[in-house]
Amino acid sequence: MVVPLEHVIILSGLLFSIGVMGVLFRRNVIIIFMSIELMLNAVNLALVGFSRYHNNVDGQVFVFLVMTLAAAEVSVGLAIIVALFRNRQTVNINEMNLMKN
Amino acid sequence: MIGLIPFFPLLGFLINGLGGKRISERMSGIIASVVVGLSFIVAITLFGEFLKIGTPLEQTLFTWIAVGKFTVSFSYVLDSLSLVMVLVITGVGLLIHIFSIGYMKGDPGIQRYFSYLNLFTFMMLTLVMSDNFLAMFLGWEGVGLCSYLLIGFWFEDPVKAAAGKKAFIVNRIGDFGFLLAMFLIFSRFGSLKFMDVLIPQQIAQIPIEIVTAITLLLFLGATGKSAQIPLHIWLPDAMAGPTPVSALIHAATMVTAGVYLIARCGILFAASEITMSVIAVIGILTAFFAATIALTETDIKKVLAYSTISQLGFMFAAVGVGAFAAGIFHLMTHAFFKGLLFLAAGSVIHGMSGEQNMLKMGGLKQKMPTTYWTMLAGVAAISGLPLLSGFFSKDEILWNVYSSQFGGNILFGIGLFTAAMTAFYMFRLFFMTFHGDRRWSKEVSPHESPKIMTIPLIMLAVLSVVGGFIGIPESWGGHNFFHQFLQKSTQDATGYITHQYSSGLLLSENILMILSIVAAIGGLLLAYRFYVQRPDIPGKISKSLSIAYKLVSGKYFIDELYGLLFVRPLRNGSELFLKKFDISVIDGIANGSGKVMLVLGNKLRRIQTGVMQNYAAVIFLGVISIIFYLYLK
Amino acid sequence: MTLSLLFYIISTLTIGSALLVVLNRNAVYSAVLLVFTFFNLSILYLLLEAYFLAVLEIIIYAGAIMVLFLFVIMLFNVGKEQVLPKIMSFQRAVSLFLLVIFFTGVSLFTIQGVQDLHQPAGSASIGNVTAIGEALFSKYLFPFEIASILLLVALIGTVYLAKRKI
Amino acid sequence: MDLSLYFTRQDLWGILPEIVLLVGALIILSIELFARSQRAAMLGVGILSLVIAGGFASKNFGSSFILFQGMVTLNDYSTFFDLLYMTAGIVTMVISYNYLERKGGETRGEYFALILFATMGMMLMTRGNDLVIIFLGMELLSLSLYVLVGFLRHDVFSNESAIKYLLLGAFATGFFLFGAVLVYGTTGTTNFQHIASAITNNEILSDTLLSLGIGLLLVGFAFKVALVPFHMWSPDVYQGAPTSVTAFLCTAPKAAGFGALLKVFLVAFPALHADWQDLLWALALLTMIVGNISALVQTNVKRMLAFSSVTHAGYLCIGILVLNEMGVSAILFYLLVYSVMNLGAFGIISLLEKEEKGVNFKDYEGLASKHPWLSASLALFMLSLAGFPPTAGFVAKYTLFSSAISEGYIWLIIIAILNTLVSVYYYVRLIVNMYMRTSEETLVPFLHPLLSVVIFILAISIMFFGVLPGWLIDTVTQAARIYT
Repeated sequence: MVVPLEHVIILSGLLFSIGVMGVLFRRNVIIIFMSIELMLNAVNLALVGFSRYHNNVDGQVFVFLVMTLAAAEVSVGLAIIVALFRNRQTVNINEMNLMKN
Repeated sequence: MIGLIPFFPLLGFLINGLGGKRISERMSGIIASVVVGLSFIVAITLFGEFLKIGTPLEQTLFTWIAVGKFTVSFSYVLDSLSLVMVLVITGVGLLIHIFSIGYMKGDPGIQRYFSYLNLFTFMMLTLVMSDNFLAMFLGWEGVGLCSYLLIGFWFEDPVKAAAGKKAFIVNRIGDFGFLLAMFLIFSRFGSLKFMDVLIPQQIAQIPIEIVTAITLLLFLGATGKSAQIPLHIWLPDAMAGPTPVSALIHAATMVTAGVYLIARCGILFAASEITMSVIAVIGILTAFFAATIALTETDIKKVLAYSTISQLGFMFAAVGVGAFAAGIFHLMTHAFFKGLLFLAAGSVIHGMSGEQNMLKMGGLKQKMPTTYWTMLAGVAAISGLPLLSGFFSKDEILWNVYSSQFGGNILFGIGLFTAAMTAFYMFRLFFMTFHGDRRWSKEVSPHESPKIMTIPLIMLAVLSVVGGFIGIPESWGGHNFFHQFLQKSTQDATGYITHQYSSGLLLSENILMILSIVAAIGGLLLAYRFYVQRPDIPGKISKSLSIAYKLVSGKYFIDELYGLLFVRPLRNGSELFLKKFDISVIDGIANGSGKVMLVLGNKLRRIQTGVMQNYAAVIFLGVISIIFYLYLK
Repeated sequence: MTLSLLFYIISTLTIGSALLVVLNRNAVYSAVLLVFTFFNLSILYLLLEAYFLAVLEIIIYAGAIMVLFLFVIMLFNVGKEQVLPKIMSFQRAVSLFLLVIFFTGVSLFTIQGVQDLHQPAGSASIGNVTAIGEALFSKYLFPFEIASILLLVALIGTVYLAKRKI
Repeated sequence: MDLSLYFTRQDLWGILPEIVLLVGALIILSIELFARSQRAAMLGVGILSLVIAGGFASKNFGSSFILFQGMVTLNDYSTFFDLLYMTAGIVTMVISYNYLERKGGETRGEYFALILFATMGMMLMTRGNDLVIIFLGMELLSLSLYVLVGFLRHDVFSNESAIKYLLLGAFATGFFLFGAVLVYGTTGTTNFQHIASAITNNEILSDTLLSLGIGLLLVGFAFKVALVPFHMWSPDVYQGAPTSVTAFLCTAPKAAGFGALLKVFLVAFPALHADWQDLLWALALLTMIVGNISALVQTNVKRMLAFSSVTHAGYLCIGILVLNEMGVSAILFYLLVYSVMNLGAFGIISLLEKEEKGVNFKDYEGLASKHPWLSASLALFMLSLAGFPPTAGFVAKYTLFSSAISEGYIWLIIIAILNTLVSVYYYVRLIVNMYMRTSEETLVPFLHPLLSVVIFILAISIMFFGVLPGWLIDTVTQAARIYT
């Protein structure tokens, strides 16, 4: 392995945190969604690291499945965003608060 | 066979409940009464059988809950204690059902009314006949629910609906105690069957603190259901329901469930001296304070409501000092005369077209002779006039309070004083209603109630008069049948309590009896003076004579003195204690905690902004908390 | 050694571009920067000897998913986000604080448990197509099939929700 | 490589219910290809496939299998949940029959197909014996639900709740995945048994990372079952989703979440359960209290029921805290009863709903006098939710609480009981509105015979399991015994 495992994990943690930051900071639904993709990629990175460390393929298959999920989620998510945009003409998350207490 | 007793009212409930408007008004009343009557007949038959065999009758219907080793079966048991209760519930219940046919005539929701009434009877029977705490709790909750439904029966009136809600909330506080006690019993005894729990050897193995906790929690449940301080506040408000409901639920049966609970678990309660003392003191205090409130109340049903609280206090005092049989005896006689009083009051209200204020009554004697005479029997009985039912039972309680180790002179003194007050305010009610000027307005034309209402009155009046003879005190050389009958159910409990019947007492039972007769008659005379003689005298006196004479004649003086020394401070004290305490503390806890909840709810509401990002932030906060938790570990 | 140096350089680029994805206001820039991040990640996969995944990363993420994103962005024609009155609102400050805690926590947990873990040995064969293919069609046969159903559901859902007239 | 080793006849028989559901979904989608608006046919195929799948699933009662090399386990535990989901699925389909039309939408094949896919996902969650399967099942479920929640595509509320659910769900999935990765990374495997043996043999990379991993997994599950503070999505989503979907959303997926969470704790981390006691305790406490207090101030019945279901999740969390045979069986019992109650309640609400009316407390005034049977059923569901004897809700609460008491969690139970007392307020409020208020204008239910039968059966079973819970308790105890 080129670098110690903990470096990979910390890198993944950092990337994950940046993804979370995007979710918490951005107002544009599409970008929030991209940030979630960033989080998933961070997870994948950790998986690859662990897989390499344990020298077993399970982790990489897991990554494969996570990618599948990401693709599926993105398509459904964007479809919902499209449906919403048709009705409301906005992608600003702050304006999506019809339902609240 | 035993199962039939609760089955019939359930059947009646189903018929009336599901039939709805398809059943005619008349028919629904008949169905409801017949099913209760059938239960009563079965109960009588079983009573005979029980006397022959002498051992409790049991019937297991099915296994209710079975988890691992823990099983609760749904079974009914009839021992002497539950038999007394069953006879009272079905007997008095039957009369009240019949009375309702007349009273509720023409009400659009009469089918609903009778279905609730039958459901109530079923639940109450389940409560007293079940052989375990869990099924008892079913009945306990069930009667609460029916009570709630019946109080709010005339729901168009928001005040009445609110009264129902109050009753409901307060009862839930009591239920909390019951439930928790049940869980504690289960975790300590491993069973919820009375047979397994109420064994002296078993109880002796449990730490006394736990027993005290269990019994105090059960007592909390009992105070809620039986309207004892501090959970008494719902009962006066509960009078918003139809009067027969007040008679059945809020006088004769449901409110006595607390007394029954304690008597049923007598062995458990007797094991904890603390609990017993608490019960005795709370009981006497409730009796006393409720009586003082009743002194000046002008709403006829409110007087009866406070009187009920007061009499329940007596019952609690009785079971609190270990006189379980005496408590149940008073429960029974009380069911007779309080049921009667409520029905008679109902008859008056019916005749007065819904008027409940006694200031607008008076002089009804000629208009409603049957009601007059039956009510007189009830008033005399509750006041404890000699040889009437209330006399024997109340006297027995006072004697036990005096002689028991949990009682004492002070409690006895308060009790005796309360007995005098009882006679006073009951006769006050009686005189204000039936004697004196006719204070009702022109539009009202008081009339005697129809036969269907007066016949139950007469029967209850007979019971109120003679009902006490089954428990003639032994000091009269009598043979206290009731005591002996209940012995099986209560002897184990009384075994715990060492009565000091013989030694070290100043007064004998007979002397106490004379004292209580004096108290009763004193109260009666006082009431007579104030409310029958006085009204025409004060006017004349004040016109023609000097102040000195007033003092000498004593009329005003006594009145003023009464007002100054007796009523006002007492009333103020009681108001402070009961009503203000109600509003500030109990209502405070009931409503206030509700308000706090609502305020909290509104605070929480603000977090729910509808913006997805805030939610994500909260989720993230949760994640951080978990990380913190892990880090601290 | 050079490889590990490369790893750190690419890591820095990844972090930098990811931060820019999150922080710049223009949605199109974000999307392009995200593609760049995925390229970097793909190189990291290569360095970790996950060859198949490195290719997949480019094909799926950069090739398919990001195109979808860009397409939607173009469709809506959403340009810059409206500028908020305060760049650092209270909520953002708190969020940033929480993020720092989160990252510190994860790092601390990692460092506490794992110290200088290399796994020099081992054949690099786990990362190639054969190994993954075999795993997918043997041990992971069932999950693989479920993944196909997942895509079917996504297909159904997307068509239903996004199509103008159905 | 011999593929037949990895895909045996037994495997095929085991996943037959899933295959049936898949085929059913495809048939429904194809019906639409040939003829539009064949609502009855689609409903029929949907229900039929659920029934057939249920039949195949219930054949497994009493036996247990390990399929796909330990990926999936079939036993009474999983079968219990299978049948629970299928029941929920059938009821949901029935109550959806013409609901969407009333809300200005269209009942289409996708709707029924997605319910079948969601059912499949949930089945995988409790059948799965591997983090990968749990993950895939959860995502299959979530994806279907995202679409179902947003199924009224022209309704802004439906859109909005879909987007909220999707973003927050994906966000939570991120944490769940990160947790799963850390568990995989520290133990080197995703199989539950292997994880458990790695932990007991102390062959893990790092204790701290493992616990972080479990913590993040917990976040994922907590989101799914709506434990405080991961519950924020539920009221908004429940409110905005079509009510028929809400009925589904608040019952079966919650059961699946709890089922999977329980299984993870029981099979993969039994040795570590003790470490999580305090956290679960706090979660249970917080969830009960916050859910309850929030429910008090709601004016929308769907939101009230959303918070009520949060509260119930809090009670269920107590069972996870206990985690012995009694506790687990109590959870299973509770989940079933909870599902029946909520399906009934939401079912009735959905058939009373019309355009804007039917979801506020006020709308229910005077309902009892016009529709006594419907009101009585709704009142029964409310009383059961509040935990009144002799309804099943009482037995469920009772068994759950007594399992906790016997493990010594007395304070938690005191608070739980206080909470149930408070909760009575908002449940009875609906009853009061129906029975004790009058209104000139009452709601008009859209009843069709099938729906009436279903609601009647739900109401009867609430009474039945309250009075004679013995059979069900035996079943759940048997199911709970598998892992405890």
